[in-house]
Amino acid sequence: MTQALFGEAINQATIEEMKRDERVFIMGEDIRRAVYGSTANLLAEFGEKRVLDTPLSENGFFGAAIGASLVGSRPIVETLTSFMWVAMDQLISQAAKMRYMFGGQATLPVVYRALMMYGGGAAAHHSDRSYPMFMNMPGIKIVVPSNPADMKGLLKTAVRDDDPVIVFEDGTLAGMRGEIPDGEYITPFGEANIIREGTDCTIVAIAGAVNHAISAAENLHKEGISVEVLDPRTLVPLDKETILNSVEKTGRLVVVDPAHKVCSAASEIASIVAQEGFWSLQAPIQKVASEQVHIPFTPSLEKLVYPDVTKISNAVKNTLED
Amino acid sequence: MTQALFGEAINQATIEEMKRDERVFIMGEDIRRAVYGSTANLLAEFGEKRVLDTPLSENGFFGAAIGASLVGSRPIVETLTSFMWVAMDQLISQAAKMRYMFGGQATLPVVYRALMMYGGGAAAHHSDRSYPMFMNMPGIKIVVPSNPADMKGLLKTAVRDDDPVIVFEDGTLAGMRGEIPDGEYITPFGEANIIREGTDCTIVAIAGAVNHAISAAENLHKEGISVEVLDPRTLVPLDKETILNSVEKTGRLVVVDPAHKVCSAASEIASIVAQEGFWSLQAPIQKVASEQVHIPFTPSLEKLVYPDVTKISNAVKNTLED
Amino acid sequence: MSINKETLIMILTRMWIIRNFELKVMEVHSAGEFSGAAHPYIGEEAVAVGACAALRDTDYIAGNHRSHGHPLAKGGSVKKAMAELYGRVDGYCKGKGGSMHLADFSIGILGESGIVASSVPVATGAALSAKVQGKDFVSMVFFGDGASNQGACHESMNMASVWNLPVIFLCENNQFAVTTSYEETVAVDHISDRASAYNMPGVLVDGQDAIAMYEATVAAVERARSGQGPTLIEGLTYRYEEHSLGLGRVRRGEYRTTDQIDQWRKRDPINIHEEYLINNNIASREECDSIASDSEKLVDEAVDFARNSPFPEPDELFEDMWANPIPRP
Amino acid sequence: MSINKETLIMILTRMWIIRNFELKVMEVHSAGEFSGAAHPYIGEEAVAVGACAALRDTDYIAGNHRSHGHPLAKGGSVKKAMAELYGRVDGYCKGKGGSMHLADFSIGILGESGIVASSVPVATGAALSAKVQGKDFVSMVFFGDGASNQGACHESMNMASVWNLPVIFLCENNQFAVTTSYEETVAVDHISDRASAYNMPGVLVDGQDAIAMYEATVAAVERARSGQGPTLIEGLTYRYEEHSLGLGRVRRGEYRTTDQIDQWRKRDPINIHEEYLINNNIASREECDSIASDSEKLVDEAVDFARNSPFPEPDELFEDMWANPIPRP
Ligand SMILES: Cc1ncc(C[n+]2csc(CCOP(=O)(O)OP(=O)(O)O)c2C)c(N)n1
Ligand SMILES: Cc1ncc(C[n+]2csc(CCOP(=O)(O)OP(=O)(O)O)c2C)c(N)n1
Ligand SMILES: [Mg+2]
Ligand SMILES: [Mg+2]
Repeated sequence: MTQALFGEAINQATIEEMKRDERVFIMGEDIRRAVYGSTANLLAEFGEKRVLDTPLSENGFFGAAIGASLVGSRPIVETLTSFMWVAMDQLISQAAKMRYMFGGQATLPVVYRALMMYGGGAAAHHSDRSYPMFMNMPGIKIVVPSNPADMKGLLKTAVRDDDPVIVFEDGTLAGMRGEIPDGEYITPFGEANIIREGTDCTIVAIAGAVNHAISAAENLHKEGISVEVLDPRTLVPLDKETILNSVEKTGRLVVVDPAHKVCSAASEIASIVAQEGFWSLQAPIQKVASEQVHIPFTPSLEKLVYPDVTKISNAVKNTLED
Repeated sequence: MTQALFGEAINQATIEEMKRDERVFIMGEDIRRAVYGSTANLLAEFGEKRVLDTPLSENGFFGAAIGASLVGSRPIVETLTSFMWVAMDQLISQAAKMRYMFGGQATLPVVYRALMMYGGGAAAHHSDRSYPMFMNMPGIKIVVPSNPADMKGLLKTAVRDDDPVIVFEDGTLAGMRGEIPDGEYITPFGEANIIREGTDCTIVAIAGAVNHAISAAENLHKEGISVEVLDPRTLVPLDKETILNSVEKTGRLVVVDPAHKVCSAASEIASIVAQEGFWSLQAPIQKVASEQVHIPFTPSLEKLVYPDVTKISNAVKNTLED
Repeated sequence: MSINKETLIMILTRMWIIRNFELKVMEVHSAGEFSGAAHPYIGEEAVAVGACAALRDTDYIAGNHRSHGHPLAKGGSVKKAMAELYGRVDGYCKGKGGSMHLADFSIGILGESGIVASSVPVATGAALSAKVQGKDFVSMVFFGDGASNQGACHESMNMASVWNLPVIFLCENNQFAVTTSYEETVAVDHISDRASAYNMPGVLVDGQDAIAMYEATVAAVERARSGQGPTLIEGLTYRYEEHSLGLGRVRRGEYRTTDQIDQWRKRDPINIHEEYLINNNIASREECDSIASDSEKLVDEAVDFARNSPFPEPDELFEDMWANPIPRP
Repeated sequence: MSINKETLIMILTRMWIIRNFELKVMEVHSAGEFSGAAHPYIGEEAVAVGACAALRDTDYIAGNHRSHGHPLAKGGSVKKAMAELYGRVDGYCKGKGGSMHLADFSIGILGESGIVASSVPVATGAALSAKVQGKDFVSMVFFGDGASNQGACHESMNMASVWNLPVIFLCENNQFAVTTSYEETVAVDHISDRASAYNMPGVLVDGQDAIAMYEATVAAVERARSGQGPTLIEGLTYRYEEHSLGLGRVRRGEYRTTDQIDQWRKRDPINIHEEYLINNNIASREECDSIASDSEKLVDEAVDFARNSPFPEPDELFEDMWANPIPRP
């Protein structure tokens, strides 16, 4: 076991996978000089051929990664969520759709690492948390790590997976340090993590919201409320069995999602439980997600937007009062 | 009252609004020659200045419409949903976000008319039903007309609205003829249409699925099941009061959505009712939406993807058996 | 440049296959044998056939909505192509793709794309992989005059140039995007003029002359394979038919004259090539005619094949979504 | 070209305002007075100031992430700009936008945009509206060398050219995008060379020389206003500071040399302009110095103003989403 920051976990996974498989290469903006931190030392270790700084042409190089993946490479692309809009056509029309529309001929082992930089005054253009949109479109696996160990294990799985994957890296976790098991550490897709067991209420929390959910659970524990905290870890595939089993046990569900609340991952999970777990429910499902406004720059407003410990605790209490 | 096809309703609304307000102009690909039908006669009536054929540069001209709307014009843009991916940055970063991030200074009276061409062998690249993604991102009003009269009334409202609007035109309704009231006919945003009253189950259906829901309700009526059919007509804003009131009366909800099922409008509506209408519910919410695959070309598979009368009827029966 | 007899004959053969394929498609489509759009390549055969003749099987191509000519030019199976248009299990994509999404990865056909210019970055990426892996294949992408105005072309050409990638940008300038003349939407006289904005050669070629297309492409392929980077080739051509089957509203007279169409028909790529072969004693009239009629037979057989192939069964719906499948949501 | 004294003085004034604004921002940002990114414009002042001096108040501009210089060059309020950076209610956007989203629609500042090249189509659209409405305003958009590789630039320039729109594409080539040299990512020598791909004039200007920027822009504005269409201007310049405040990891030495920075500092746009004024007896050293110190005062007052302005109240969160508000979901 060693301690590592979230970004260090990314860096470790990348280095290990690039060493393991020479078909893996990485491209992005200013990655040689590691502007966002997690590509540190790659250039020195792997050289310019496998560590490519790109022109500011996301649609172009996101698509180039797709093309490269079709013919024997396994590219990793570094970006920010907010820069994905300009590349949306390649992500949707090509990465997501290609395999199916070509009757299974295309295999696309391409990984997009998309940093979500919200929460620190980055304002409307740089604070997107867009995974729900990509959940709506079939064809891309969606990964939302909530701690350094999962970050490492899931990124390694992503690189080895033969399907397109977007890893949404929650920037609010940049300062999070955590244990990472030694040796080869892999986290499978589609297995929710039961972070904390409990009997009164289930919280399903996503990415950066997991830590808030854990804090809320700890606080509530002191008040005698026993909360089970689940982290789905991947949204596509989604481990709905673990969620349904938990709700069967607790009878209550709070879903916490840093994304905008409408058509969010939280909405989806709520709708699944309202259909398939309805008879387990003893109270309304509570959805705690970001307010349906853009991210304001000013800290006095930004902090009101996202799910936080208080909102989560209140939601749990609401569901218990009902 | 006159009879009109769906496309004729679009055409009428466009002509009326362009006559009423000379700030309105329309742009798109091959609209002078009305390749998709609904821009017929505009060139003759309004001339090249107000009826602009564009280069094949959607990000460019979607954005140009935004810029024009900021400085005194009221553009209408014609497109297909599937061509919006290349223009996503302008839609999200500019149309949706601009007003808020500039503290209310920007006013953007721009309308995108996006044809959804699914259901007739258009295959994966031309069959998108992408409104759920735009629901997730605040800032754009989302209109989903289900018949010619609403199409006309809602498009006229859209043109007069000072916010960005996307009108999703359901191509499966191309052959639908319907009554359109004479004279100035306006349909407000945010008012669901109670198409049919009933007491046993509520169906909320979207766009082209509304007709299937009506047929299902008629069939079920013969079997003694009384179904209420609601058409939200706009998804942003969403008239959740009407939905909640209906579920309070019927105790049961089926949501029908031609979009992909995950993080769909159906998921959102289900999650609202599971939270705010929970105590009304007497059975699991049933979601009937498109299967989570791309649209296959072949008719033998394509027809399996979408909600249809049988699936809807079965869902209603399921919810009554529960 | 020398061009051998085998290649010259192959060029004629493939042009005839495409011509007859498209004529047959128009016939069976209007008879309602299958639905969806289909974009005839008639009149433009020399562009794809001449260009693909310069490629190896291990080289890659990607294309667009006007989609039948490219795979057939690269040597794709006529039967599988036709069966795909019919939506049958024996089609290239098991019926899931249809006309606009033909692909045959086994011979380097990375697929046609319905979204205009969308395969340009993809093909550029295949070339990137050649460079990164140190392989010697090249990649070629077909796109139209209309498509040239998409940002994807700009980004890809610039990227290919700064990275010196083995890719050929092949613009099929048939002078119209649906009903809109390229003169109204492209700010320069020739799309190949744009090459200078990317510091690569831009070559304007008579797109009715298969040999000219072949020669220009051979030069570009040599450049690419020897590490000298990308080339932009513009094949100036013309589509004889309407933009697509199934867009009945668009009447011809409204955006181009019968006269113009007739003029272009006089420069028919197959005629031009046959005349060359005959005049240079490479093939006789009879040989040419038998190539034509063989291709007709091939296409007829393909229609039979397609008609007799079954539609996919319902349980095929969820197949082919994932390489590593996941539970259905 | 004749340039009057008033304009020459205004140019100096605005350059000094920007310079001192940015210096102050660096100071208070590193003292933690506000958070978020901020991209200093120091060294590039002549580009925006020279260009904006050629515009009327009724003309429009749009900009990018390097965002303070453009609005101040157009005559924007120093106080409102600073208050916005501080996230206060008296800021341009009531604190909702912050550094990267300054805007003042009342004097034609259509806003800065954090997504690279994203405001290029928007500004093009303002010009389109001028044409459609028959108005005589022009529109100008600032973007960087890095941004020039975005598809949005290609599409907008082509569209502006074929529609003959009154828009000026103003590329601020400061030679780097974050740490990446434009020579590594732009396939041509000069970004202005790309104008030929759009059949518009492309002008390479010394971006350290405000008067040269002014004159080039005056010519472009005249062209635009008289219906002759767009122009691409490239102002070759240099940023003295790091890409942005708050990206501490990026150390200077890694991607450009101290020597290069020093060379460029010797061609300081304010020095160059002051020398011109003094040498041509337009202003004395003392007058220049007092302009500098006045601007410092202005900036200090702006900081006071910002510090004393309140943060938005919680109930402001849901304001400004809609022109015609809708119920909260
Ligand atoms: C991004 C996008 N916009 C619009 C369309 C609709 N569309 C299909 S083909 C076409 C014209 C394309 O013209 P061009 O590139 O010249 O190719 P051609 O059809 O002439 O071969 C259009 C507008 C599309 N498929 N994709
Ligand atoms: C679409 C997009 N990609 C990437 C970024 C991140 N980013 C912000 S500024 C910048 C460099 C821009 O370079 P340039 O256009 O030359 O402007 P400069 O910063 O040099 O003024 C980058 C990569 C972004 N904001 N938007
Ligand atoms: Mg064309
Ligand atoms: Mg720069």
